Amino acid sequence: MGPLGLKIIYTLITLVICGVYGLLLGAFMAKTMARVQGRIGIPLHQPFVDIIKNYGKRTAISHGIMFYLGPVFRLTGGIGTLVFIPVIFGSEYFSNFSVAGDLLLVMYFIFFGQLGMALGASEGGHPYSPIGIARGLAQMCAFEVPFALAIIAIAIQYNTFSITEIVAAQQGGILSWTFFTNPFAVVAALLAMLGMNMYPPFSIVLAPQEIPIGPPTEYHSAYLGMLQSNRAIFAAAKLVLFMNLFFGGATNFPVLVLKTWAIYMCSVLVGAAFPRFRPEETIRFFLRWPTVIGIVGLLFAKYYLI
Amino acid sequence: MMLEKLKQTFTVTEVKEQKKNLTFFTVPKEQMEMMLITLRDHHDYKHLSFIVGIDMIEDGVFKLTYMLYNYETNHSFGIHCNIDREKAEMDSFHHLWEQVGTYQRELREMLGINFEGSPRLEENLSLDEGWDGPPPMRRDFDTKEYSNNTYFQREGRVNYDPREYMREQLYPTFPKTESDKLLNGGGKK
Amino acid sequence: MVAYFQNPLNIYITAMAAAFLLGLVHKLGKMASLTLFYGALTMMAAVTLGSALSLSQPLIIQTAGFIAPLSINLQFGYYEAFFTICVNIAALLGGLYLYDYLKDSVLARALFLMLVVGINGMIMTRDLFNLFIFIEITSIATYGLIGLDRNIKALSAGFKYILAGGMISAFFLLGTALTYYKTGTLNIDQIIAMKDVLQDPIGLTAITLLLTALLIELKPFPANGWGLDVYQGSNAGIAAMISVGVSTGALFALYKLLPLFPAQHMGIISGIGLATFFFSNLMGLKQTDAKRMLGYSSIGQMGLVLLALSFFHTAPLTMFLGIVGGLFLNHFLAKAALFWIAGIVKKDHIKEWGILSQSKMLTVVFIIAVFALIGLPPFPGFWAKWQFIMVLGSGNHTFIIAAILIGSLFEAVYLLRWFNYVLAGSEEKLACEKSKRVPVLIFGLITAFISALLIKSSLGPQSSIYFFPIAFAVILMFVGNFIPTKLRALFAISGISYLSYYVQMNVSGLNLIFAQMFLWGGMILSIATFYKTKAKPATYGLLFLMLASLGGLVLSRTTLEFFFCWEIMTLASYLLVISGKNAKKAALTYITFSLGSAAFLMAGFALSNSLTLMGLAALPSSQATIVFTLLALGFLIKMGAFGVHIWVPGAYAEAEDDISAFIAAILSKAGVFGLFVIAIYMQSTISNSTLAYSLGWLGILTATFGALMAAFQEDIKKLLAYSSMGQMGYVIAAVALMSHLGWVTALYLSINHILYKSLLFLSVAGVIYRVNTREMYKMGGLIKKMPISFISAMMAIIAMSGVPPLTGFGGKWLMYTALIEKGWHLQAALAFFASGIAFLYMYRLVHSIFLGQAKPEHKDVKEAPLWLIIPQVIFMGLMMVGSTLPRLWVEKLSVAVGEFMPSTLTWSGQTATTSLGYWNGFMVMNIVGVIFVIVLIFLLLTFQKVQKVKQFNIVFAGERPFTPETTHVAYNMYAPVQKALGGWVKPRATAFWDGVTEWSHTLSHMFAGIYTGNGQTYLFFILLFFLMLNFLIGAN
Amino acid sequence: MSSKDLLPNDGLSEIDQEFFCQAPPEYISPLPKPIEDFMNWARSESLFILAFGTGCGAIELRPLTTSRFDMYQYGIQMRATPRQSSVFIVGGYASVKTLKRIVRSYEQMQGPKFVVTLGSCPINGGMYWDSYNTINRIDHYLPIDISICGCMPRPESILAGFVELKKMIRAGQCDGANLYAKNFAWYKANQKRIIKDWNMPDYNW
Repeated sequence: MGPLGLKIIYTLITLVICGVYGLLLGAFMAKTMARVQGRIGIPLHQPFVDIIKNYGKRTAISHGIMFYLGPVFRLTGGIGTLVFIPVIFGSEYFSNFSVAGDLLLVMYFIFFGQLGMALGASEGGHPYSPIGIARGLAQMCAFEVPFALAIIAIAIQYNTFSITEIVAAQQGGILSWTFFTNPFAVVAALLAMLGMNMYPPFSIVLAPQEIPIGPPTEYHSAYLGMLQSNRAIFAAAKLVLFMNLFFGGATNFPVLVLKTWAIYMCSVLVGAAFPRFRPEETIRFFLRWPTVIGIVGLLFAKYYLI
Repeated sequence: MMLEKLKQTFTVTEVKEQKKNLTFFTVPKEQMEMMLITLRDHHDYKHLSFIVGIDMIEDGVFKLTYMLYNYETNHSFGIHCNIDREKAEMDSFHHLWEQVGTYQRELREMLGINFEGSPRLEENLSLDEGWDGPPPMRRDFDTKEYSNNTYFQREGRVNYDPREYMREQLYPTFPKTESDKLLNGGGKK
Repeated sequence: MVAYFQNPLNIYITAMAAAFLLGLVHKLGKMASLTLFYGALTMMAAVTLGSALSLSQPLIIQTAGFIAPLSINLQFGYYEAFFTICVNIAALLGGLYLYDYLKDSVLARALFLMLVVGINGMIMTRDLFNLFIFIEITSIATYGLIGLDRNIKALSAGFKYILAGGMISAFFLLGTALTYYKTGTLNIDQIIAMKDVLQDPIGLTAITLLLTALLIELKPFPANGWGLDVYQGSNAGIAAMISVGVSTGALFALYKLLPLFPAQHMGIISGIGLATFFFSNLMGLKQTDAKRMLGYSSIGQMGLVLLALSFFHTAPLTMFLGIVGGLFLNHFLAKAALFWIAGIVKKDHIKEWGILSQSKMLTVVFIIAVFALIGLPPFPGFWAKWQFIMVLGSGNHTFIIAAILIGSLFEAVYLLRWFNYVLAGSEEKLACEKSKRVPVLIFGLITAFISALLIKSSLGPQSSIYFFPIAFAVILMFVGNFIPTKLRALFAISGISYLSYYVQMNVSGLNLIFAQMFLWGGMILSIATFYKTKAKPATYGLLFLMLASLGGLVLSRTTLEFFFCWEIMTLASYLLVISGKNAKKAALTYITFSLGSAAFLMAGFALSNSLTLMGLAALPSSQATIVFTLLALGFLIKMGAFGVHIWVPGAYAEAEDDISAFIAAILSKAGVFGLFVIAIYMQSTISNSTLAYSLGWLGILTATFGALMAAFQEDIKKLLAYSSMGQMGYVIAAVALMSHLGWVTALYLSINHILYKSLLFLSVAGVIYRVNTREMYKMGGLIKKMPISFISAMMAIIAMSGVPPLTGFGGKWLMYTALIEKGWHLQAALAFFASGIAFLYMYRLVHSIFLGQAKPEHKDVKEAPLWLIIPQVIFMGLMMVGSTLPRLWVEKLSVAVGEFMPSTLTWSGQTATTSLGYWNGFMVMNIVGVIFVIVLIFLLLTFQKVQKVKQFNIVFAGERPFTPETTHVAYNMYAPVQKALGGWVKPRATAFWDGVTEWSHTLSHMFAGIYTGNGQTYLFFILLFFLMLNFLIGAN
Repeated sequence: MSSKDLLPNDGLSEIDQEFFCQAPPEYISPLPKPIEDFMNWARSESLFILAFGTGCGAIELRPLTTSRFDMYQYGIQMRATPRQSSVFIVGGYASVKTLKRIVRSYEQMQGPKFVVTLGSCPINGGMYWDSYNTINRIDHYLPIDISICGCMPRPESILAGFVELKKMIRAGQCDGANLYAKNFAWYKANQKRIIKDWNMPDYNW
């Protein structure tokens, strides 16, 4: 049981915590939506039951090897993303495997699962899958712009791509968070996050009323269980990433929960209040104001913060 | 006015002014096409609202009604045309209005009227899972018998004649013969 | 007897005697007469050669014991020898060619002999009046020959020639008279010696008159309408004699009289030559009549020779022969061959020239002639033009350089368009007599021989490196018909492997890396070419030639070597592209842009004034900026940068499928190499300059728009073409960074691009081979039939998109780090956008081809041929190694770049660290692998039963799908993106270049409108030309 | 199952046969008792309804998603694709045309799956009992787990029905998928008797 073994165990713990947390967040999101609509909403354990049920389905079909591997890619992508992010600042073991690469690795590893899932869903042969994926990709390359601008602003500000160092630079009081030092970049990134989380008004990928339900139309049973697990872990990973980059990271789990919950509420509340965009509208949206804000953030970092 | 004019050329019978803006009349089958063309092209009845067919089994005919509408005067003509029930055939007018094809398909499907040359005539609209009985809207088609033979009836169903049932429920003491008399006579003056 | 052959006078005696005897011998019989005629021509050629070989010093001959002008006064020096050899050989072969024409008419034979005598005389005589006589003899013989053709066109042409000839004679006689009046002598040498006497108005008028006469004989713009009609209307054999014979005489006569011309006015001659060259070629653009087009080309080429003459008439012999002689020889050989071929084809409209392709040999000569005229290596024109432009560059004649290069481009366009029609083929049978074919072939062989000599002599001691590959390629091309395809491929591959061994022995550092990219990549890709059961005979020769020229590029030290290899590469790749099925139009665009690129390079090298690449480093900064801009433009065109990318889709898409892989993976790196070369040598000037900054933006824009356009393609190869353009954009930006990390990025991206573009193109080649379409929406569901091709395509897109753990991420990581390190932040953001867009087309590619619904017509499709799979497996293996152990090669790149600037990339274990971040590819690969396996095992354990289903077993709203075509979402897949961003990719660049084409053709038509076909107009122009010349000389 | 027991798939043309899977559904035995019980609990607490409104009863389902009835609190939710759904609701009368789609959608759902019928029409034909085009007893075509009667049943009764269904699932009484697999030939024969133009594979996956 060397340090590597210990690290693996801690990573597993992180995974479990983040998975559970992510599922709870999902339930919380649904509950909030329900309350906005005047309903009681699902019980908080509902996502857990759903996952168990999906894993417990008796039959499944497969359209081919890529279809079979699609959810595997997806979940690998989700877990990998989390594994490459240091979750708790200052903790050797909860920094997971962030030694393997910096922020750029995380940003590109996000695509790993999406790409694999896209290919798998495509092999399903259902026409809605490619339509949904095409929408998703289009939206992705649009929201990547403000997000990339924000990331670059951070890289300028802290002169590093290492997430640990970025968090370290934000220590020492609430005012040293990026949120306060470069609010433009953070706003751009949060707007991008709305697209990333795919809640309304950016839910054009799943869009149950238009292309029920997009890419995962053919996925079911344990495949669906994996996609749901990934959704939880991946959401947690993204939130932790945002927290690390913009909100000073966390030195322990309660702080982590508090901060990520707050970040999550942004997209939940926006999602509860807006109807859905059309695909071309979301592209235009992200390339308009969020991009402008992002550029302002970048220039602010470049000419004011340095 | 216009009707007078039409009467000079066509055998227009059974004229009935239903409402201010709706007039029915009957023309023979062979004059139908000219009638429609004349109304459409010379009298501005550009819109064919619908075609309906009625199985007049007592008279041995199918009564087809072509409803034409004039946008300018807000007036409709319902043109009846009786065709022989035994030899149920009618000219197709899809060349006058393209949408007529659909009505004709429906009439073929439900009443078994043949419209020679109408597009996609043999394709069923609502019976497209296959149908081997007689046209279901003909009045000599017994749907109950068909249903009994085709679908699984659940045992134990009891059927009532609604009129008898209501009478027994509401007026159990009233003599049956009297009530029949009243009810049957009630409709006539 | 030997003495007979050593006296040039015998040319005249033989000709005269033969002409005289012809009438008598004719009575003896036709055979005897013909024997005499051809005997005489042979003797004349032999005498010329003999005299030239025995020449030790210029020979002055006075005949008949009288002094000139009563006798004939001749001079036979080196210059005369060169031109008379040309003329007399052309005369012999031309006579042979005209056998049909001459055999029935003794008069024609006599006239032909007169013509030859006249031209010889024009070259050799040193007496002004003699010259007049010879001009007259030539003219009369020419009218006679043209007029013997009894058709209206020829007669009218002959009449126009008489009109012009009359004017020429009149001018010349007047000039002679005035000169004699001023100087009292008719001997040219004496007149030259007394040229100060001629500096008064009368003298100047005399000179102007003489020059006008000779210039008009050379058909200068605009007084050349009659010449065009003559070229068009007369028999091809005679037109050839006019084009190469009469023009030679006039040219040399002019050369003799040039010293008379006031040196300060030499610019006028240059101007006339340049205008003639430029405008004839411009007007040639719109021509559709083959002989008239050749006429434009002839006139243009003579204009160029005239321009060269005005610069070098006093130059030493080697330079004179190198430039003026080279240009002349080029024109001479090519034009004679082309006119003769025109006579064989007997088709006026170039559209009907497909018939030529039935004779392989003639087509080859045609190609040689056309390429020679365009000035491609290794033909004589290339070397002459290079030297000429270099001299012009050192004199800073920017305007002339530009005009020459643009004019050449026009010429290339119309000649190659013609070439396209030839390649189109035809059903009609080509009738060709031996007597006509032999001269053409001999000229072809002479051209090839001279070209070979020129390679050896022009490239100096290193020439064998360049000579042998070309010879090998040529042999491979010509034996192509006789040995089986596979054997040819083997030869080519072994040739490349030897070459790669040789090149690697001789280069190091960055050049070594590029050599490996070019040659190793080429070698692996060559395996794929085996998949075709029948390749075109020349394919392997050209393929070898292309790779060899890339190898040569890496080896080259001097600018000439570099440019030579560059042009050979262009030539080979053009011929490879054009061998595709519908590639003609695309190939024309490709070669036009490539020649444009070459023109920029030539201009850049010329203005740099440096003979070696190393010399580029020593330029002062203002000059360096211009040189860098020009050279960079040249390379950027070749890389398909934004704005000049419009050749990219056509060339990539229409080339044969395996060739496309070469073009995309290997050839596009030539531009990268070029960019690196100039960036390295001009590092001090360029780094941190606006130029580099703009170049960076250009690169990023190229990446963005390449990706966007790729996303909207239906044609799979066009998609890949635009994708290549986009990827090259990143490389351009990375080179422009001028930092250590930037250059490492550029190299990394280039190598990576070879890996994944090869994979994609080969995979796609297999798919196209099996399904016979390039439209993606017509495919689908091929994963089950072609699993290996799918895996290869999938790995390629994962790598290209930059998703870890494959190699692509390294490229992205390096690129963003480099961009941000340099402070190019907005560029980095745009690059993010571009790489996001790249996902669109990559997904589309894999989905539309391999996933989704399979079509019933592809039911029996099999996996791609083994020969396509093998290189893919090799590349996949390389990619996996490269992904797992990035240090293995990134460190090498880093060291190679480290020669030029300090390294900023440090390593500890497998972790690469920069000033901004860190990356451990080995660890990433392992973590991802472990997680993937665990998740997969978990999934396998969870299922109780999995039923494998087929493609229509999908949820379809309770219905069943009826046709795969309507169920497969592939056509216009990104409609929403098109709606949102479609406005960005309206084909503006295409519209711009279409506009350029449109305008140049309109101009061409407009200018050509001055030639009304009316003799009076032509006379008016001649008069106008004289007045203009007179005014110009007088005005100064 | 040997190949001669397979249904002939003669509703499809030869080309179409290539495109559809020919395997029949199979009986899947339950997991060991404690695990199966736990899974049954999960299944009962997570009912995914296929959002397929067959007939007039579909209109009574919609109120369930609103704030007044809010079925989400009982672990019931709508799904747009049969692949992910576990509950099929036959919402009222089923015409021959609808039945075809019902059958295909039902067979595409992954087991265990449950069928709920609303109203009297699926039970005995209801007011359309003598119609030439409306089937009378849905249970001859699909295995039904629970029928909620009424014309139409109010949302409250539907909720009550669901509660009942959950009890049955927990008790392990709902094994419709296996029933269907076992009696596949009988169900299929009944379906084909009225859907004359079959035009579908015999085994819908």
